[in-house]
Amino acid sequence: MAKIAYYPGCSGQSTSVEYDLSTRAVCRELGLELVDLEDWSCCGSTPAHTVNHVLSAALSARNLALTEQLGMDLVTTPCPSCLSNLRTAAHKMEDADFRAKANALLDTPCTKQVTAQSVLQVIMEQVDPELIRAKVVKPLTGLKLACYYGCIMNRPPALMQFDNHEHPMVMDNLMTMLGAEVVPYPLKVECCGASFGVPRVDIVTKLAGKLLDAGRELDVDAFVTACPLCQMNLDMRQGQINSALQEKFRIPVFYYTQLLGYALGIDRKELGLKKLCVNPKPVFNKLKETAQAS
Amino acid sequence: MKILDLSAGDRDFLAEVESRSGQNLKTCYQCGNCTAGCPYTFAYDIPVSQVMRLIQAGQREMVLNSKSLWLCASCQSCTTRCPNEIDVAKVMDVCRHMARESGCVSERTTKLFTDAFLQSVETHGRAYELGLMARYTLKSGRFFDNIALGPTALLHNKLSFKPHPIQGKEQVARIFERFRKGE
Amino acid sequence: MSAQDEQRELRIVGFLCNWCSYGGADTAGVARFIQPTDLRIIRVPCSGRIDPLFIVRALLNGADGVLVSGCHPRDCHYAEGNFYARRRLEMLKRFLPITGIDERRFEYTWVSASEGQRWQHVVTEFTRRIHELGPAPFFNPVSEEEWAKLALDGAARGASCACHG
Amino acid sequence: MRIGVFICHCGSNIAGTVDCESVVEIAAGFPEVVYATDSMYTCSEPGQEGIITAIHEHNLDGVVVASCSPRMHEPTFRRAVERAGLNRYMFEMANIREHVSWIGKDKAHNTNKAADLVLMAVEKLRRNRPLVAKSFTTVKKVLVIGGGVAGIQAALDCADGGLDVVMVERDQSIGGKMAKLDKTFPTIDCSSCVLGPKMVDIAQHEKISLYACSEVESVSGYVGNFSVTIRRRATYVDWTKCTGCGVCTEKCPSKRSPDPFNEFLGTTTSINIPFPQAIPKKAAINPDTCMKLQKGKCGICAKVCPVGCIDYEQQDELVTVEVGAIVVATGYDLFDWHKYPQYGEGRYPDVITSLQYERLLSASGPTGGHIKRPSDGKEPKNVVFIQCVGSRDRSVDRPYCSGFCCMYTAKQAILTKDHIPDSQSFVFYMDIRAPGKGYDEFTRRAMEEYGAQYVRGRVAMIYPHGDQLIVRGADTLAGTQVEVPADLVVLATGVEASQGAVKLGETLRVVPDQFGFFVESHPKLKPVETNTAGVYLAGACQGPKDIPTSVGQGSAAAAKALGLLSKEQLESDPAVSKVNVNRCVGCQKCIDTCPFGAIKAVTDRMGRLKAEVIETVCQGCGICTVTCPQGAIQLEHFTDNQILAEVNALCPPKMNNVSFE
Ligand SMILES: Cc1cc2nc3c(=O)[nH]c(=O)nc-3n(C[C@H](O)[C@H](O)[C@H](O)COP(=O)(O)OP(=O)(O)OC[C@H]3O[C@@H](n4cnc5c(N)ncnc54)[C@H](O)[C@@H]3O)c2cc1C
Ligand SMILES: Cc1cc2nc3c(=O)[nH]c(=O)nc-3n(C[C@H](O)[C@H](O)[C@H](O)COP(=O)(O)OP(=O)(O)OC[C@H]3O[C@@H](n4cnc5c(N)ncnc54)[C@H](O)[C@@H]3O)c2cc1C
Ligand code: SF4
Ligand code: SF4
Ligand code: SF4
Ligand code: SF4
Ligand code: SF4
Ligand code: SF4
Ligand code: SF4
Ligand code: SF4
Repeated sequence: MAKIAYYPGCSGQSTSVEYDLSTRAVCRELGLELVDLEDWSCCGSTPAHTVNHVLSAALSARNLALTEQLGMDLVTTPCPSCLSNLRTAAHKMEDADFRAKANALLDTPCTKQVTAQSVLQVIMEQVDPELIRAKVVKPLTGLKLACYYGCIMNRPPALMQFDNHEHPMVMDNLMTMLGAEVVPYPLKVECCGASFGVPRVDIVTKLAGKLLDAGRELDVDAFVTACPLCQMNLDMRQGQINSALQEKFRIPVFYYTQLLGYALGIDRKELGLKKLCVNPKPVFNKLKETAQAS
Repeated sequence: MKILDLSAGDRDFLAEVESRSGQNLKTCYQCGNCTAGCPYTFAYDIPVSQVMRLIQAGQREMVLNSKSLWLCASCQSCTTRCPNEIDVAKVMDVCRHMARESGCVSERTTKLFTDAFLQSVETHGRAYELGLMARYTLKSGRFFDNIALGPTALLHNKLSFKPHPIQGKEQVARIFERFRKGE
Repeated sequence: MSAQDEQRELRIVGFLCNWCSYGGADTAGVARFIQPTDLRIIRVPCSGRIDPLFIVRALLNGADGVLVSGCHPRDCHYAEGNFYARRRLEMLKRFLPITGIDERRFEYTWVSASEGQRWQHVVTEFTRRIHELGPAPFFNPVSEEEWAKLALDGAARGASCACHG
Repeated sequence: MRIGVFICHCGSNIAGTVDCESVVEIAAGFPEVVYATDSMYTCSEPGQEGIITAIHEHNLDGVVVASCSPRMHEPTFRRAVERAGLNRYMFEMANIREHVSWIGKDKAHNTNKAADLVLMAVEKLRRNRPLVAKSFTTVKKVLVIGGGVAGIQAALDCADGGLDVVMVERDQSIGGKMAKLDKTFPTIDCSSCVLGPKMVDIAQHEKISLYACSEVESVSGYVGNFSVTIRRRATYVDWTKCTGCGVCTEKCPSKRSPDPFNEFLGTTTSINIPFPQAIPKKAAINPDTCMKLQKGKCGICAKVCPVGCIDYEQQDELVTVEVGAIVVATGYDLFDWHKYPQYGEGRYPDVITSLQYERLLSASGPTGGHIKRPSDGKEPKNVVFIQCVGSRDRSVDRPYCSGFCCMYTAKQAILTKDHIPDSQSFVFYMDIRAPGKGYDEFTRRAMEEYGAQYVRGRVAMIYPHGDQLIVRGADTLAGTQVEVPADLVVLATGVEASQGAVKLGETLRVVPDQFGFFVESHPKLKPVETNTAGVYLAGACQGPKDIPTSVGQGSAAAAKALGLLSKEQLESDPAVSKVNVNRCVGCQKCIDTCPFGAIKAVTDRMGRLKAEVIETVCQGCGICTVTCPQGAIQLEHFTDNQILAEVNALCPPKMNNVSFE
């Protein structure tokens, strides 16, 4: 089994436990051994870099240093926001002066060049697609999905260096591989409102509402996401959006790992499906119907 | 509307933003592509392209007092599409740093949230969401904004009642400590 | 008159290609871009015409500095003359220290016919550098003759000398 | 040698900061100087007369003028000394204005420097020798490469002026981009109505031979005597027989061949005549799609052709022609807008290029002149134009302005309203560049009379919504973001160097700039000349140009070619390289390095290999001189001795007690 350092990120312990759970389950099933960074700390998320770039880099670099201590040079995380911070820190620390400044804030300096990648990238690049195809036991046939990537998974392209930055396709391809019908969702990289859910609910309801609307327009059964913040804004806040915009959205919003895990036949409990706020039951009912019909 | 005396523009401001962001802002030719793509334009008081313009014109006060700085989500759409390859999001970030440093806070709630978040990280080593929400709610006085979410989140076991402190939380606290000392 | 003006002039020789840099120096003149007066310019058709031997000769003869300037890399009037020039001059720069000549006394650059401002900058900077280095040290006549021979030999050997590739 | 020195005051231009009298005094003491004087304006008529008189009176055989830059007046003074009976190469100039009086304030330093420069000139002059230009005859024939409107104009002007013309066109028909246009700004007259007759003239002019489906393979020789090899691509049709009747194209069963003439908006048959007014009007087979050539099945065209001119076995053919001058008119291509992923990379069929839109507007286009959008054939109501796509954008390495897209966008907005009166056009622009006669009025009309809504700002993204496209841009004048639901989006894609321009440039020794546009000899004073004598530029191959300017340049290039070849004989510049056969060891290094192929290997009487310079080809760069390990090949007028004499004048070897000479 390929061993890879794993950084779950704070949200993986609260608002997106199901993402963390399903990621671990799926990776195990696909032969990727995730080695948790012992005693990892918060990457600082958006707040840190809006305050200071050295502080932000240091918070991330503590985790890069932990990766280094494991003797590894690649750390993977499910969360695009953590990813963006880890990659930015790693990139900035290519500059010796900057590295010295960031290290000066740390107890244990980060001396090596460590890179970060999303779990999605690792799965897409390190797992043989044939293996995935072969392992599908419950295809997603009959499901109509919109893949929503969020704003920072692939941007800015020079930093992220993965997939097309205006029109990413990897999740689309993965879902198609699992048998689902993927609609050409036009707002794949539009921002969902990010962390403004707390200080400015009005902003999030407007932006996330627009995203849900575009999905409804295309008559999708569900959204697929890869970001805890996106998922939360679309799922947990769907009720809030409905009352703010006088709408009646009821569209389940999955993490791609949940649907992948389902197709691979992983036990539902391990996928944390119960944690979803918009009840995904209609989706699974539909899947059952198509399965029975064929 | 405020009338600008261009000759009184603060050239040092432009120079400072340029050196702190590493961007050459003189290349901005006001095409508006950043504003065109910015999802937050509807909430801004000054659209991002005009922020760039005002920096060029050395309008320190107008820029640092702009609400837009606090509403930028760092979504990178501007940076990704600028025809002059300006890292616009970074410029917004740098202006926000400068605003903070000079005590200009035109979006109090955003700042409070940021502070609460970092406070939480400093205390526990990780973000403790329920705790930070509580702290934010107390400080901002905005009890009702997200109250509706409480039941939804708790019902689905989304928020944990206990923080997840880490062993190395002192190490993290020291990062903040050293940072403040260095400032 | 300032102290700078009164300062003793040093001997700086410039080799400029006719099409670009000589024109650039003209443009600087037309625009009245004031420059130090130490430099004297020798006009050649192309930077590719500049034999490293000329430069070595000037330096051995006691020039305090030599400045070469040609067209920008893709701009050469003769298609690729400056490309040859660049290769030869790069070799020369490496060869100079072996002869005991401070390689900072020699510089090559690219200035186009429209870049008067750039020319002014180049001349001013180079002259400042030479003044910092001071007058070239006097050569021991004996070893100098040897060096002159060596340099000329180098030119003659051609085949093995990369300057003449 | 008896040398005379003339120091010019240039009014106060020089005399203001140089003590001219002192310079005269010092110069009088230089070796072999027998006469030195100063003069108020040396280039003026009395000034020149002064030189001539002095040459006669003092029996001078060499002259130095210390004045302005030789780039300014060297030709003037060379003519003057020639009038006095001297060889024009027995003259040297010292630049004491641009390089001395105008850039230094210290009169003492300046005077000293001026004297040094005069000494250098004297020392060089002492080693000059008279050079005599060789004359040679020329071929009275011109090659025009590229049959767009610029090339057509150049060819017709040359032919009308009495020269034979060979036109080489890469495509199947001449006409270039203009043949694809519907109407043209600023007059909105029909493009094919003005261009068509000129194309016919090309076909019918007795002095013009046209090679379509052809490219220039190689060029050798020099001004007045180029030898050009042309590759004629196989068309599988014998064009000497084809009448252009079109029977074959009607019957060809392979109807899915790409249609470049219609900018790939539709498909066409494998055997095809690109458009009704094509010149030459001949059929050609696309070998990539023809079933006979691909799979050996079909052969219908051969059966139906009434004159039996189909030849499936035809091969490329090489033709060699001798010409005296070459006009390059290879035009431009359009930027590949797929580099902008935010505009859909081709996923949305209703996002098209400006040139595709011209085909939709054109009555002879794939929709018969009805604007139908590609996705569903519906007539669009909201049409959005986006300017500067692939222009003025560093992020895609296209920092320059494409020059004419502002104008054609205004034209297309006007034509849209003409075609669909209840339509609304929106034009996203950054600046409007309309500097020609009647141009600004034209763009104003698009806004004022035709109601096109101009929006100042770029477009960040386009995405589908229902059967429309949402165009999200900025209106920087209103200071906010804007959205337009569009039925059709037309991109004013920028201008790029034509494909293969860099390679053609190598063949012709014409330098392309960093974007592939050919570099003119002087940006203001020699706009259609190149640095290779006898090769001229016309049209958009030199940089973005609209039709009037392209045509103007076509005529200008023709005038240059006519002027060149109107002389019975040409003179070559004698300041070229020369081989000393006694020293030459035949190593051929010079042959390898000469960028102009001006040196050839010859064997002497003893059968030994020697280098020989072809005087008329040599451009006088001196690269060979530096290359030669034997010092055998010397550039006349800039020999090693002459340049070293200048070095020695500046840094006398005696300074170090060593003498080299
Ligand atoms: C959408 C659009 C609308 C326009 N509308 C107008 C308008 O209304 N008014 C106006 O003034 N201008 C207009 N223009 C500009 C106009 O197209 C150009 O000014 C004009 O075509 C330039 O002519 P040209 O002969 O230099 O180049 P081209 O038209 O590009 O002709 C070049 C020719 O050379 C051939 N060629 C290229 N390479 C080779 C080679 N290696 N060997 C042999 N042949 C070669 C090509 O096949 C082509 O036939 C428009 C342009 C566009 C894109
Ligand atoms: C302030 C300014 C700055 C400029 N800078 C630039 C620049 O930097 N670069 C650039 O490319 N262009 C520049 N231009 C434009 C430039 O001046 C013109 O492009 C150029 O001068 C046009 O040349 P011309 O020969 O057509 O006309 P003109 O220069 O006007 O020459 C016309 C000549 O005809 C003579 N004449 C007029 N009527 C008669 C008559 N009836 N009989 C006999 N003789 C007559 C006039 O006396 C004159 O000598 C500038 C213009 C201005 C005003
Ligand atoms: S996109 Fe870039 S050039 Fe355009 S206005 Fe914004 S910062 Fe300026
Ligand atoms: S990074 Fe900020 S300014 Fe730029 S587009 Fe996103 S929200 Fe707007
Ligand atoms: S020769 Fe030159 S320097 Fe002398 S008057 Fe004429 S322009 Fe002036
Ligand atoms: S049928 Fe024959 S003659 Fe007629 S166009 Fe075709 S090839 Fe030419
Ligand atoms: S042989 Fe080829 S070109 Fe001729 S009719 Fe058949 S498919 Fe068409
Ligand atoms: S001509 Fe107009 S549309 Fe074209 S590149 Fe220039 S400014 Fe842009
Ligand atoms: S490089 Fe010199 S020696 Fe060699 S062939 Fe040429 S001229 Fe003769
Ligand atoms: S000087 Fe020499 S290298 Fe230059 S063109 Fe003439 S022969 Fe060729």
